[in-house]
Order: sequence, then C-alpha cells, then structure tokens
Amino acid sequence: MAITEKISKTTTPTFWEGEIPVNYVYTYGLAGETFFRAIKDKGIFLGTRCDDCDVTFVPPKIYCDRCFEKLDTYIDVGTIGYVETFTVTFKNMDGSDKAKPRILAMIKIEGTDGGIIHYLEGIGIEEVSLGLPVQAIFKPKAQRKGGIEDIIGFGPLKR
Amino acid sequence: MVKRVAIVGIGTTGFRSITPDVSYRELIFEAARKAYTDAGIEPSEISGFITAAEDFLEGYSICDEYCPDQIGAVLKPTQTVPGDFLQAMTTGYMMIMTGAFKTVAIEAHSKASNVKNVSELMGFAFDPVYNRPLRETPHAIAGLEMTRYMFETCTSSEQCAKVVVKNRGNAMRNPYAAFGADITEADVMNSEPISLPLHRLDIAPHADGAVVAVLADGDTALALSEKPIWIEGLGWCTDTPTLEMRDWGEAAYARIAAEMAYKMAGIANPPGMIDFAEICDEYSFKELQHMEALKLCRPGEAAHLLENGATSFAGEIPINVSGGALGVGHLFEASGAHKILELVEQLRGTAGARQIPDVEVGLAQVWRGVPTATGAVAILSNL
Amino acid sequence: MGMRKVAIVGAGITKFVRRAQETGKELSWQASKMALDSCGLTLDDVDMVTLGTAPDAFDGVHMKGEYLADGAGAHRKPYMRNYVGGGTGVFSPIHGWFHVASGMADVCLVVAEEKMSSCHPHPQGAFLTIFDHTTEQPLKPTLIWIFALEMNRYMQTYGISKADIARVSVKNKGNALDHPSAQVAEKITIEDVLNSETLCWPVNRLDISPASDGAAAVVLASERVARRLTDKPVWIDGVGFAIETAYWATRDLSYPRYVETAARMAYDMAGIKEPSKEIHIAEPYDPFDYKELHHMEGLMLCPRGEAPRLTAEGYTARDGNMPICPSGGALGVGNPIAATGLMKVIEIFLQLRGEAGKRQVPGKPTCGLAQAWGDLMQMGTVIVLRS
Amino acid sequence: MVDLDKCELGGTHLKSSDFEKCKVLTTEWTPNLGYAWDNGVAIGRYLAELKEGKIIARICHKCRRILLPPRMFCELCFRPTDEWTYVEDTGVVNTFSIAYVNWDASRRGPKEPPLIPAVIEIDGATKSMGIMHMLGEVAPADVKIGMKVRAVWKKPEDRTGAITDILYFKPLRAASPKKRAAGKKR
Repeated sequence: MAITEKISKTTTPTFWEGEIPVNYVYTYGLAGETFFRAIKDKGIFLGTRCDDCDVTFVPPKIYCDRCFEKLDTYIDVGTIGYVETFTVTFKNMDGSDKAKPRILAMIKIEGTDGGIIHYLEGIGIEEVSLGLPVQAIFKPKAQRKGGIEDIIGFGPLKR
Repeated sequence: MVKRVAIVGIGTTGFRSITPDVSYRELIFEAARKAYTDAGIEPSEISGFITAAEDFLEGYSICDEYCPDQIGAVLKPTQTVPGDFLQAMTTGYMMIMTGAFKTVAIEAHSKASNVKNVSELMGFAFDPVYNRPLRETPHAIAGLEMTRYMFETCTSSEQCAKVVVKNRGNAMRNPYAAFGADITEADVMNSEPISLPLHRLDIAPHADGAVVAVLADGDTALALSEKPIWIEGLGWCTDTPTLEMRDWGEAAYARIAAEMAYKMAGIANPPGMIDFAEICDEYSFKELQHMEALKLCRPGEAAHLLENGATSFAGEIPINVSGGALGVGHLFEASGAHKILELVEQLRGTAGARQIPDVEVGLAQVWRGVPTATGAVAILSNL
Repeated sequence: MGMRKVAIVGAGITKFVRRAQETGKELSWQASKMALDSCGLTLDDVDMVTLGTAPDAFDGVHMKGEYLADGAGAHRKPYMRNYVGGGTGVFSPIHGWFHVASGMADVCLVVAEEKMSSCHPHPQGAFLTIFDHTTEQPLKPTLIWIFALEMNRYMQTYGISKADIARVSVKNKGNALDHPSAQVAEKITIEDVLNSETLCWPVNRLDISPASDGAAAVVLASERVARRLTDKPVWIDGVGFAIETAYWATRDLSYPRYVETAARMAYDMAGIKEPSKEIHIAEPYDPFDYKELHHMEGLMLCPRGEAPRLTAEGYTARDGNMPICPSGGALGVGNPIAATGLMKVIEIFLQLRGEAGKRQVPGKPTCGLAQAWGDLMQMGTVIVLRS
Repeated sequence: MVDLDKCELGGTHLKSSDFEKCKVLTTEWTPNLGYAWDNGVAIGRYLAELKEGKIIARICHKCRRILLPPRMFCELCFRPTDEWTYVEDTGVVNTFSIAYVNWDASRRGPKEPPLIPAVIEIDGATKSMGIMHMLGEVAPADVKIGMKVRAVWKKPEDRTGAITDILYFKPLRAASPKKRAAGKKR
C-alpha cells in the first residue's frame, strides 16, 4: 500500500465533473479547398499524382508523403471505384444506436491509390462484396456546400 | 559508451474497470512508489522521467503540467511522450544510450473510467474535414480493417472470436486483470453487433490502472538488480494517418516496427527465438493480424495456430498469457506498460499461476488504436 | 563524457500568421521540405522523425501527433511526438538529440507545428482547462491571470516598473521587422505598450505575443553525416530540461527556478562555467515581455532583478553586448507555441553560421542558446549551440 | 546556406473576413469532452471540509511541511503524508491581478467590475503554501501584496463541496471601499 489512508466506505468516494469547452472551425487546407470546390462546383473527384513514386493521392495532397516532392497538378480521377472493404455500423460516434444499421465502406477510386470512406446507398448487405464496382452519388448541386457531406454515398455502378 | 539498457524495477496498481477510491495522482503514486522500491532507488537518484499521456484522455489542455509530483520528478528532467508507454520507453532507452542519463523512470496510466464518452473522444481523433463529419464510431474503422483482414487471409469471425475466448480465459489466472471470464465462441458471436463483423465482445473494454518502470544503463542495472531484464530490441513506426490511402488488410506499422526490433536484437527467425509474446488485441482480429505482421507466422496462418493451441498458455508460442487487452482491459497509453509488466514478471519468473516455464526472450507489441496506424515493438530478455 | 556529437545541418520555417489556410499537415510539410532542401537531403535520408506540437486543444484533433504524421515526413518511419507544453519547441531538438546522440539515428528530422486558429472564437479558450480541474477551474481563470500574477510578483520583488518591461516588447517587435516570417513586427514605443488595452493588470495587450499558425523544422545529423553535408555544422553542445511541481501557487513566482535547473544541466554538459561571458547570444522564450527578463535571470545571463536595467542600457539589443531575441521573438515574429521555440533554435543556428541576413548580430558569435518555458510556469527547456 | 529572405515561405494568411464571407471552405465541430474525475482521498476530503466551512491540509512528518491543497503523498520526500490538520481561512496576498477579460478572452462588460484573482498564502500552512482564489469587497486600487485577507464563505445551505464554497477573500480590516470598486482601471 502506497498511501497510508484509503477510503473504506462505498458512500465516501466523490467525483468532480467538468468538460473542455472549446469549439473549432477548420480550414480545408490548400489541397482540401481544391478537392471540395471540385465536388461542389463540378461533382468530380480530383487527385494529385507523384510520378516518381507512382502514387495517385485521393484525396489529394500538396506533397507526396513518400518522397516529399511538391504536387500541384490536380487530375480528374472520375467518380467510379471499388469496395476495398466495408462494415455494417450500428452505432453513432456518441455511442447511441443508429436508427438503422448503415454500410460504411472504403471505396478505392479506380486507377488511384486512394479513395473515399462513405456509405453504400441502394445496395443491400447481402449484395456487398469486396471488389464490387460502385459510383459516387452527389447531392443536387444547389444543396452542395463543399464538404464530405456533399456526397450522399456510393451506389451501384451504371455504366 | 553505454552498451545495454535494462529494466530494473516495475510497479503497478493492477487494473480495474473503475477506481473511484483514488485520484489519478494517488493511483500513479502507488505504482511509482512500488517501482522505486522494487528497483531499490529513490526518485531523487533517478536521472530522468517520462510520462506517456495524451491531453484529452486526462481531461486537460496541457496534461504535461500534472505529470511530475506523483512520480517524484519535481525539478527533474521530465517530459511527456504523447504516445504509448512503449514509445516513452524507447525515448528512455535513447536517453540512457546518449550517456547523459543513468536511469530513467517511465510512467503510464489509464483513468478511462473518468472519460464520460470514450467513443466521442476517440472520434475527435478523426481527420476533421474528410472523416469526422460522418459522425461514425471509431469502432467502424476497426470493422473496415477486420473485413479486409479476414478477406485477405481467409479468416472467419468465429476464428476471431476464439481469440476472445483464449484471452479472457488467460486473464482468469492473472490477479491484475479486470475482465477474466470463461466464455465461449458463441457468446462472442451472439453479443451485440457494433460494427460488423465486430461484436461487443470482440472489443477490449477499458480499464483503469498505472504502471511505472525504471530503466538503467548496464553497469547501474547490474549494481541495482540481481535479475535485470534487458532491452534487446526496439522498433516503432507510423504508417499514413490518411485512412483513404491506407493498406487495409496488413498492419504495416507492426511489420516495420518488428523488422527494426528484430534487426537490433539480432533475431533472424522470430518464431524460433521468441518464447512468448504480449501483442495488441484491442480488437480480437488484431491479435491474429499482428502475429502475422510480427512474422510469428505466415499471413493467413495465425488463426490456425490459435486453433491448434499453439498460442495458448501451454502452447509453443503463448500469446497474451496475461489476458491481453481483451482480458486485462484496454489501458490507452498504458497498453504497452501492461505488456512490459507481463514480460518482466514472466522473465523474472514471478508470474505465479500464469508463469510460462523456462522463458528467456519475450516480445511486446502495441498499436495506438483507431484511427492511428502507429505501433511499437520491444524485445526483452533475462540473459 | 564521450558522447556522440550531434549537429544541426538544415532548417526550414513557414510564415507565422494569425489564420493560415493550410492545414497543420501542410504547414508541417512546408517547413520540413524547406529544412531538407536546405541541406540537400531527401526524405529517404531521414532515419527517424520527432514532432513537437503543443496542446491538441489548439489544432482541435485528439492525438494530433498522429494526424500530422504524413506532413512531418513520418511515412512508415520511426516517429514520435514530444510534448512539454509551451517548452515543446526547444524540447523538440532535445528529443531529436536523444535519437542521434544515442546512435539510434544518423539523421533525425525535427518538426514543430501549431495551428492555433482552429480554436474558436479565440485560442485563449483552450487555456481554461490547463488549470486544476477541481481546485482552480471553477474560478474560471484565464491564462493571462497566471502571467499577470507572476509579473506582479516579479515587479514587486525587484521594484520593476511596467515601462522597464514594456521595453522588451518594443525591442522585439522592432527586431522582427527584419524577420521574413514575422506576424506582428512593428515600430512601437513604450507609451504604445503602456497605453494599449489593460487585459489583466499589469498585463496590457502589447505585453503579449499573438496567437499564431506556423511550423518550423530542423535536420539533426551525427558528426559523420554532418561533416559530409556542410562545412558549417552547428553543434548541440548542451541540453537541459526540468519541471517544477504542478502546485504552482506554492512556488516563488518571482524567479523561474525550473529554468535555472534546466540551464545548469545544459551548461554542465556544454562545459560552460560563466554563462554571462561564454554565451554570446540568446533566444529566451518571450510570450510575454516580462518573461524574457525573467528567463534571462533564470538562465544566469545576469543577476536576479538586473535584466530590466540591461535591457534599458541597450545591452540586449541586436548590436548590444549580448543580443537577446534578435529574431524578434514570440512578441514580434509570432507565437505558434511549439514552432516558436524551434524558430528560436533556428535563429541561433543562422546567427552562428553568419546567415541571419539583416538580423545578423555583429561580432561573429560562436556560442548561443535557445530556451523555452511551458506548462503552469513550470517547465524549462534549454539548448546550447556552438559553431 | 539557409537564406530565409530568398526562400518562398509557406503559410497563407487569411483575414477574418475570408471566413465571414465564406471565401474559404470550413467545417465546424464542437467536441463533447466531458469528464467525471475521481476526487480520491485527499481532494475528496478537501472538498468535503470546504462544505463544512473549513480548510484542511496534510502534514508530511519527514519534511514537516503542512501541504495545501492536501495530498496523500509528499511530492518532495516521495512518501505518504501522515496526518490531517485544519488551517485558517485567513491568509496573505502573495500576488494579484486585476482582470478585465473573461476566460475565453471576451471582455468584461462596462457594468461588470474587474475580477481580482490572487495567490493567497493560507495561515497555518507552510509558508508560501498558496492557493489561487479571488479577492472581493476591496477596490482594485487598494489591493496590496502582503495584505491580510479572510475567506468569505457561502451560506452553509448553499455550499456544495467546491472551491467556490469560498466566494472570495476580503481584506481582514476592510477599508470598505465597496463603492469605489467598480470599473476604474489601474
């Protein structure tokens, strides 16, 4: 025993409640600004590419994180991708139950090394498989504000 | 020149789901006092101190302020490593290897029970622009990893559930553990779905507790301790924090950290050289994924080793005999501390009912949890 | 002691601004890339990375070291974050020194970042929760209180006037006019400081450094690598750090004992016996103007209570006997906490190499130090550099 | 050669109007970071005694310090502390400030008097064992370092077991300059 006097009644322990009362406003950064403007204005995904490392970044970065070269050429990478992996989520961030379970997936954008993490829409749980081709569904242009929520999700590919 | 570094003392409070009887200061003091008594040293004689902690786990904007008093570090060279205990221990190792520090004390603790909503807190670690607005639970990221891991290695959810059965069972032999239980694979599979394929029981529950360890250079270690536990290998690594660019099936951070630690320890054949391991099982599948990343088996083999009993208490390479995070409790930045505690007890031969006979080399591995891709590896020996 | 020698061989920095468009990752990359370019290295040459960044409550990301990793060059590398509150910026190269002096790394990239503007409406809000949650926060304190309390005690103990202290702000904001990263460089007078808004007496608005976004980086190398890379390595000859009790209200607030303890450790390592003679140039941490004076005394660069007089006599001016904060300091260049500390290390690095441009002090200094302070006026970090 | 003047430095400065006019994309977040910290033995007792209108400390028999706020271990001797002792609710002002800003950097309104936070060395505790608290019933111009003060407690029925059970400390021999207290900056 390291301290010589301890609490010995269940009615004695108390706690003090508090919080960290802060709010945040985040800028999207140089790459993020370009990426989300393209979604908002044109409904397209942009990436950046490092030819030396043979890597295409989606979402784009202004630098290659492998060789640190500056990347400033944005390329349209399309809105089609494949289910890299998925999960059926039952909980919200605060731990509460979702009204109905949703399928969250990592969509690898075709021809790139990155993608988008978002929901699958219009696809049943039993229909999902890894490698399933899907396509981004955007909110109508007028409702888009520039953010990940401008994407409703990814639905079945209609070639 | 300093050639070797050893652990010469360790102390812990043990781990419980709540600790309403003590403040964080009183909790840590107990672990520190035990560690210094175990090492036969007073904090006034220790050259440096490190606390492994993150601000928001403590509920402070600058948690570093509150680290010195309860570890005896007032007016001493003291720092916080916002990372796992294993990373802090690595810093301590480097400090001693510079030749400027003879002894360094490392502290880590968890008061997870004091955080009202751990899920929200962990969600606050998401990228604020690309990921956080979806308001998904952090466990969803683990769910994504699990699906991909199972796909790439042909592993089933039922096999992952067997990790939980093993580790909670192991914890029954560990007096420090908070969550020992005799459960079945069906209990895991029937528990509440959280983010399928993850069920409630696949996820390590949180626990409170503190651990303090004292490191010393070789000469000091031999003077202080009859059985110093030597640090033979260390590795640490961070893969991309960008979820969208991540390799979802493989734990690259663990593989690279292990390669580094094996190289340093001169280990060419890990399964043949490592007697036992404490590896991160914050989620059931992580134990299997990490075994493969650590090259304790080939990709896809971990589940078979588990089913053969090779990783059980009496198996060829016991994994998480302490009960792991699933059985002991998830301890945030003290996760690695608990693993080092177990390694030290096993290598000293003081692990009681869970003592593995004749062990000489043990491996500890941690992962910092969702959404990170950061991990560390330490290899200790009693030789 | 036969320790491995460690040199600073490259440096990079961003502008310090009140609100940056770049994310913290992008700022980190800008500074790190510049640092690597400055010594002709690529990311491939970097063995290990350490990142210094102060509270998560500024950037607004839990475990922000993890979030910033790719911008700091950590991709699949051994990477750690170091953290000692406001002392972090000067501690970062100390943590980097551990990496190289231990023999674990030959090249270590040291990055420091802060994006305070994410915290709204004002980053000050993040400071309420640095106080003890149970025994102090219910009083709704602000960070400025604790400075005001310390400044008042310092003034009272040594009979120092507000004008004596304001002179530091005038000097540093003026020095910063020559720093390309500077956020609040201007030519002001003592009266401007004294007439600026009283926030928490005795602290006025111009006694305080601003909230800032920015990043800085240095490259550390072992002796073997350093000699190959440059004919002007700057050696890390001494490091020191120390923390005081968290029970801050029980301490002597008129003197920073933790800075003295840290300084003694660094001086011992560097073999410095008479700091006021052997140190030619110093960058003590100046988030508040009186802090520069306080820290000069803690660093034993002058007797206790004497720093204001030396400042008034021009001793600490850029062309004085001992230039203090020739960069412009936190008061002039800006104060993105961790990045500020590393900016100070970079300033000494440049001054010792004779590469400080318009800020270059006369007399070819060969020994300088940078110092930062952090937590509840509690943590001292000191690094001694020699050319 | 590192030449800051010749390098193109990063860091793109935005004006606050860039945010207000939505010239840049932003996203907002209010984290839900709530805590219930265990008070434990020492602070638990400290708060319980405050509710009774008393200030309690712990004694370390080795260094003979009387520790306030109380702790179950002596951080200098690194051993358990030994016994409880009550200290006075009077003390001496070690230092003070006169605050015109609130914790979030917002300014206090024209009708709100400035706050006077202080470090108060409590009588009966070891010399220099201070706590931070507020001063009241005193004009800012009359506050002096070294001034003797006494706690003004909330009414017993209003106390909750908190540091705010003490409303503030007032001068021991108050010059009762209550009316002069408001507003005037030093």
